[in-house]
Amino acid sequence: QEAKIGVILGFTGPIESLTPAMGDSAELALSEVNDAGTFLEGVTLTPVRADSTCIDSAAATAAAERLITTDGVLAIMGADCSGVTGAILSNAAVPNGVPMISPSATSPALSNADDNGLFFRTAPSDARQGEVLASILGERDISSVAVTYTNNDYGKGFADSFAAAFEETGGEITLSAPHEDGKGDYSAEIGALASAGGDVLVVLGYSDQGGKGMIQAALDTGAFDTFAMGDGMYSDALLEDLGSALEGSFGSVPWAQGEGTEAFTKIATDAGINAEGSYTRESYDAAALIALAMMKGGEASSAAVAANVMDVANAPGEEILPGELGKAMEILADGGDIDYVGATNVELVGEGEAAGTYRYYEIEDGEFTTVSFK
Amino acid sequence: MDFLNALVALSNFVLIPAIAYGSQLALGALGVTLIYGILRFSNFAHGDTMAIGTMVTILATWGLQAMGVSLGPLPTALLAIPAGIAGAALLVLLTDRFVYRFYREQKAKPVILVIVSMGVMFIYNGVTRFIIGPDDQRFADGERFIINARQFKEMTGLDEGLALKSTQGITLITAVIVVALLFWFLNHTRTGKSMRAYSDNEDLALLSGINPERVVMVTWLIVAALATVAGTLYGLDKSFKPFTYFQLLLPIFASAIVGGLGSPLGAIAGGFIIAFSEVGITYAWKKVLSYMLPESLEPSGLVQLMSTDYKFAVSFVILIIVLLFRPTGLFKGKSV
Amino acid sequence: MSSGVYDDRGNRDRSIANADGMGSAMPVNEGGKAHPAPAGPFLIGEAMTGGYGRGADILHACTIAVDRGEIAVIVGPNGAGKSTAMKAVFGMLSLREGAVRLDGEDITELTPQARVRKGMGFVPQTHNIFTSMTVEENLEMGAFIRDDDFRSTMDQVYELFPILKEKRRQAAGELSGGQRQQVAVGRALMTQPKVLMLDEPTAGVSPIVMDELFDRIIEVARTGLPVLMVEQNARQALEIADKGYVLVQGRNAHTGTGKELLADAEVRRSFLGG
Amino acid sequence: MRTLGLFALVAVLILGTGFMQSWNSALIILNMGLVSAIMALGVNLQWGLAGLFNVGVMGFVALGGLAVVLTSETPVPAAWSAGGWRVLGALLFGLAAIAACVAAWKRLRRGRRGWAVAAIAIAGFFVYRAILDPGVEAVEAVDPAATGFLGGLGLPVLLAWPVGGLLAAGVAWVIGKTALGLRSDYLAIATLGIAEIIIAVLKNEDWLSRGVKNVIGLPRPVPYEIDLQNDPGFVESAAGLGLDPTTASTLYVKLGYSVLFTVVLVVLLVLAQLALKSPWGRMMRAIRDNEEAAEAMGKDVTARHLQVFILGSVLCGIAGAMMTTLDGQLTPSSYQPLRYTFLIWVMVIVGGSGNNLGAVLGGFLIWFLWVQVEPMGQWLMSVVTSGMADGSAIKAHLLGSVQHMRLLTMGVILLVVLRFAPRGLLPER
Amino acid sequence: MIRVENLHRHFGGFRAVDGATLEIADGSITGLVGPNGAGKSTLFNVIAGALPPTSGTVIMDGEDITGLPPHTLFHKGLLRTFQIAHEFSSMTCRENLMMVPGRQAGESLWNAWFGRGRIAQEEEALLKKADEVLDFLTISHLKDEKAGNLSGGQKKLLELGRTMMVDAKIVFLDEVGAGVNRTLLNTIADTIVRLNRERGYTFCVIEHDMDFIGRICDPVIVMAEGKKLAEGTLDQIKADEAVIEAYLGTGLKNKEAAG
Ligand SMILES: Nc1ncnc2c1ncn2[C@@H]1O[C@H](COP(=O)(O)OP(=O)(O)OP(=O)(O)O)[C@@H](O)[C@H]1O
Ligand SMILES: Nc1ncnc2c1ncn2[C@@H]1O[C@H](COP(=O)(O)OP(=O)(O)OP(=O)(O)O)[C@@H](O)[C@H]1O
Ligand SMILES: [Mg+2]
Ligand SMILES: [Mg+2]
Repeated sequence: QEAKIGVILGFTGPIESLTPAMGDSAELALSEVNDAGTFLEGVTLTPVRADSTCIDSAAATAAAERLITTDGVLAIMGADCSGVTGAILSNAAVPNGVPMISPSATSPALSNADDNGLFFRTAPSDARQGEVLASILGERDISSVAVTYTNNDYGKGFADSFAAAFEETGGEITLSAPHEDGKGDYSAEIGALASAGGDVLVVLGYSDQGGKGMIQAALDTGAFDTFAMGDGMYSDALLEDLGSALEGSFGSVPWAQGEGTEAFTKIATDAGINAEGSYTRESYDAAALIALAMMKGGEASSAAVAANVMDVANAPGEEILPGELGKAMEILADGGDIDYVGATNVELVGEGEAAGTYRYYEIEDGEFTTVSFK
Repeated sequence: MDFLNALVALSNFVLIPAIAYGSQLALGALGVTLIYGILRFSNFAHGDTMAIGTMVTILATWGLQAMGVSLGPLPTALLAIPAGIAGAALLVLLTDRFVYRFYREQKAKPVILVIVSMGVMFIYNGVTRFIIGPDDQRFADGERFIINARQFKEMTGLDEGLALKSTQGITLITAVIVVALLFWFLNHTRTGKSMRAYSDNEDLALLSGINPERVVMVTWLIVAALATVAGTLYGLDKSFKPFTYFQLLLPIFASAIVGGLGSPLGAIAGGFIIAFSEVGITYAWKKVLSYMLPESLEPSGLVQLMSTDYKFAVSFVILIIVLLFRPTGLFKGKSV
Repeated sequence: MSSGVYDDRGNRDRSIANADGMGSAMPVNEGGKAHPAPAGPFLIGEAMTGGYGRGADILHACTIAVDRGEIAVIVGPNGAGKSTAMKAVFGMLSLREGAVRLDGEDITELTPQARVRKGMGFVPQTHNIFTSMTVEENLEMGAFIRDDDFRSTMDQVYELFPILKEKRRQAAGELSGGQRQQVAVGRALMTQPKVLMLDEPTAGVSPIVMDELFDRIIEVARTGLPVLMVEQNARQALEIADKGYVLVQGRNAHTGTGKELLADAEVRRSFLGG
Repeated sequence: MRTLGLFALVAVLILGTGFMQSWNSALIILNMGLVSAIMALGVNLQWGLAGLFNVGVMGFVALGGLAVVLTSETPVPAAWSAGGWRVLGALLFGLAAIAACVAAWKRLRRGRRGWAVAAIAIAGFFVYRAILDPGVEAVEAVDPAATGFLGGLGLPVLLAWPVGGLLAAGVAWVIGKTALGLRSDYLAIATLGIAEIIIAVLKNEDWLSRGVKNVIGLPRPVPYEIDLQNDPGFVESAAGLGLDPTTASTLYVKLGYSVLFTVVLVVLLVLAQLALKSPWGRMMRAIRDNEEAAEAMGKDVTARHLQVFILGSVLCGIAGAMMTTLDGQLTPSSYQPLRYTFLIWVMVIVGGSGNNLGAVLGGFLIWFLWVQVEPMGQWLMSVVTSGMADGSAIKAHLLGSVQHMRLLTMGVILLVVLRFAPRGLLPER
Repeated sequence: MIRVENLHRHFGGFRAVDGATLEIADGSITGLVGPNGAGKSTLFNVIAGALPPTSGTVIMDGEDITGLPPHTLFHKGLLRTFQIAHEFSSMTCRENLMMVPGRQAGESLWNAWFGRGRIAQEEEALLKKADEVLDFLTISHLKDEKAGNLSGGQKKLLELGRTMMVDAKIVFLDEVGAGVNRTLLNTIADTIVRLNRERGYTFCVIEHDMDFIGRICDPVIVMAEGKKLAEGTLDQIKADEAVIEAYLGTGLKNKEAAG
């Protein structure tokens, strides 16, 4: 018997370079469940991929509709960008009663969406991280910064919450300039930001998109040499590419304290997936949650997922790390309770959103070194 | 001193980046304009041709790097460009043979070719992603800077730094050389003149004994070379990602149109106009002004005409204004 | 003219599509060879049948020929297919039947550019100069196929049309109608052709220039170069013609010496305006 | 005949989707097909009928989307009291300043007017910013995570469709006034630019429509599936038809949209056909054939171009509003030229420019392909790789790239269609 | 009817029309001749509103019409044909004629949608008129042929026919004869004369064919280098030394030798 899970990500379009790893990572969780062999008496989870395009709501909706009504997926791991996620949610998922767990739609607006209890996300809403980043700057006694954010709901929401928190602590934002992803030239933005000045440049973007381009341009012109970075900027590739220039820069990233992430890094690396990529961890967790919720509900159905996600994600119960899904199955089969920790220390609050813990890191000797957890 | 500081700040953040970006756009626009002039359609696949040329260059660069070849302070990619050009040329020639030629022989109207080129764009796009994937690829090596901001400050004792990347230098030099070569070729060689003749009047070119297929082939070869060079320079200066090349199409077209489609000089001017208006209008003049003005007059705000959100929009407004005042285009193109 | 199947219905947008100077000819395709075919006149298009693209036949077994030192003139009503016949001889459209022979060779399958190399020069009825190029470049393009030094030929052309020497640095598109015609003829002469074909060289040209042009043509013909031309100024043309063809609806209606045709009352009435 | 056949083919494709995949998928394709057909009809009016080249379709579509937010969202009173009136005042001032510029340009004599206008424009711009900025800041500060904008008028969403048309008409009028009748390049640049500007405004003016934070959960003209599923009467009648309530409700809602959209399309198509087959259409064809001669025959070419340009843009605006209503949300960053300008162009050209039915056909067909090339690409890849050994690197690479086959497949199909029907599937007679 | 006063039209530094002053009398068929590049077509274009003048005035029936757009002039009764025929090529001959009359009710979209009855009546009248004109021009067998498929001369006839669809006051003809078969040209000449006699049109005709000019024109104006050089009957013109030198020439020099 087969239970299909939709994996809807923007395989083409502006974040196409992130999505393959995200998809692989989600499928890694599913195959881990399958390999355990204990899932619902021989039901096999089959991922079905579809392209959300990240930007074309109509095409994304059509793709989701196809997955739901043709392929008969029971739950959706996705979508990625907040815009298409909202469209799929209200036009395909809610009407058909199919739950969605998005690994990367971080828009605060989705918290208020009319989701009928079907929408969850493993990425924290941006509202919280703004506060975290502001407090980090406070710790470092930095009072004047320039901000650049990627011009989408993630970046904008993040920048808003950061600005609110930072100004509350008495900090000054000299200029908050958005940048578009998928462009190559950021001279204009850097020119304006440099003129505005500031001790550090706060970069709230993606590490393989405009965020990197902005840092590159800032370094090239000597406009800034220290950067404070949001979660989207956390990646090894960035370190590798920019090398020593990033020395002394710092940032925050949602992080499971210790074990969970390490465990994930290990199994992901074994499977040939870049564990450090943006949202790969969240993707793994999203897929894992779907499987666990089904197991908990005792049947491979949409309703089981919707009803049990919160339950398996949160305490009480035994803590489950990546790579321990098989163990979780056994516990659940025996009627036990689990608290899925996963790669990102999943804790769903409110209507099913990740609460998120954050790691405050600094780049020293070409490595991310943890300063503290928040 | 203050004046020098102001000048340096302006050069660092406006002049140098705009010149480099302008050269890259100009090289791209030259390719578009050549196809428009000689093959008579707006080639939407040009951005992706650039991507493919660059992709081959990158693969060759990796090969060279693996073999331990290097150009010292210069990027190895410069050595690999010929391979990229060859790859792009092969591809466009094949495309021409199997796609465009049919419509040319049928005397299809240019608009059909435009839509066909969109189809080709989709295909190139798929091919690039298929071969090299959608990710960011870095292939620059060698010295990154001719002079960086810190060195400059130390050298001159000024408060403002001036950075000049080697890729910017290379871009500008290459652009000048390529443009000069192209002009010389079009205006002084037999083949170049035959291309202009063909562009002017196809039937009469035939009557003068010019072989149209040869003209077409040479055009594609030049376009492939221009696209590869432009794409590689762009990739060296920023980084290579297929999607950005697709996005580059819009400013490239804007450059070509504002300069007067079909006019090579216009393409160059257009590239610089777009680049300067993108970078210049949204520049916050605070820094420059605070150096220039006495302290009492120092601006409190940023003195930014428009926020950078509108950089692309602003450049378009400028284009429209330019066209309103120069109704024949900057350099009279093929337009009526 | 109905312009083929792929018409874009009059859309004249220049930013996306550049129809300027787009050819309308459907030239003979690459690949053909010339075959020896001795005897017959210097240039002959024999029993030509064909039309544009996949459209209906416009020429029906039409024959035109010219021999060394002769001037042959084609006349006929508008739309008779005179220009089409000229183009067919030059390989600008494929023949469905018939053959074209030049100097003892069958050249039916040659491309137009190959025919230029065989020594044919043609001045079409319209669009007969490169408007964006200077007068001198126009002449250079005429000599495109020549590898030798064509300076002296150019001097000869300038001698023939002195006004062109004055204007040689000017874009040809800025010239007046008559001057353009001179450039067009000059361009054809630069090829050093073995045969010269002219399609209505005097249309829209003032009387004084027309006389001048006819003078030149006679001069040229006297050097032994055969001249084949289409004319609507038929009476003047037939007066200097050695041979005249009247085409009607793509068919040879009357053929004779210029004098004969001029003397034929019916031809006069129907085609020469009485 | 050919027309009938091709429309039948489209019907078969959509019905086939219904049988092979699901009726929900089929209806979704149908609905967006209807919207696309209206957009294509608009572009066809401009290009096919008048030879006007509009590469700013995206902008007009986005304006339609904006109209939905402005008409149907509930107003945010807190935002209005915080700074809404100030913003409105600033906008009015801006308009007045532009009017003053235009008036000055017309009244003043040549030599000095350039400077005068520039002076008015620059001074006006700074005053405008001075009035606007504080208002904007205040509005955007009102609960930015949830609102932070002025909201709309709270009117029924169906009203947004004509409003979308009106907004588009207004912008088209401005473009037409500056760009039409001049060199045709202007139109390309002006439309390309204005589309980018509209998107930039939508993305960055948060007070207007929340910018990139998106407005979601827009009102609908049809009932919600959930309500239907909870309505015993509905569940009963669904059961009567042998359908489970979920499927029945989703189908019901989609059918509702289909009916609404079909009505709009049919009305617009009939109007377009009537216009085409009247002396007006004859005049437009004459203008398209030869502007100079039409002008000499007493036709005011510029005015007619303006008229048809506005008409076409109105259609795009209406379609844009319909699409946003269907999506239920406005997401400015989803407006991309590739999808909303070039794809519409492909529809028009493949369908057959100059022929309204052709444009409609192109709209349906290309949309169908745009959605279905993804499974087609996957299928293609699985066929290609079926012969290869399991676990081979090439096979893995091919299967890994399967998502990229989507655009490639689209390209191939486009080339094939244009190869065999270079004037479009339903060419103008 | 038309008075042109000190008209200038320059292209950059080049003076295509350089202070031309001339008058076209009511009811006349005035010929306009002159060497190539004399500025005749440019003058036409300025009068007909296709080009703005650099300076000078054009007066029609006592009214200053300088710089008015062509479509306004059309409604004032000033019509023109083009040196190169400007037919509406994808429309039938009939449609080519039917589109001409101004202010048709059916040209407003509102009527096209909601006033079908009125349009139908109007169309019927137009159709009748168009058929009459086609008959008059002896091309009624081509009425359903696409104008693009006509031969050069037929296109010129159609151009002329358009001027007959409305009651024109003055018609400008630019080289109707160039490239037209001489027999057909005679028909055209007869038509012009008939229109002039029967309908009272005033004509101004550019032509290089002296036979044609001689057949219909009185007076003839000669232009050279953007100015009026001479005016008079054809015979007077033919005798004018300056005109002979600039324009007419003295005939073929080589004819005998060639013959
Ligand atoms: N490119 C073309 N495509 C299709 N039909 C054409 C084309 N060119 C000419 N024709 C048609 O071929 C026929 C003959 O045209 P052609 O130009 O040979 O006439 P012609 O005798 O030179 O007339 P004219 O004296 O007016 O120049 C005409 O009916 C014309 O409509
Ligand atoms: N757009 C233009 N730009 C520059 N020069 C022009 C332009 N139009 C016309 N001219 C020049 O103006 C002069 C007059 O041209 P015009 O067409 O009026 O001559 P014409 O008397 O009609 O000659 P023809 O008998 O050959 O038709 C010519 O020398 C021509 O080169
Ligand atoms: Mg001819
Ligand atoms: Mg003229």
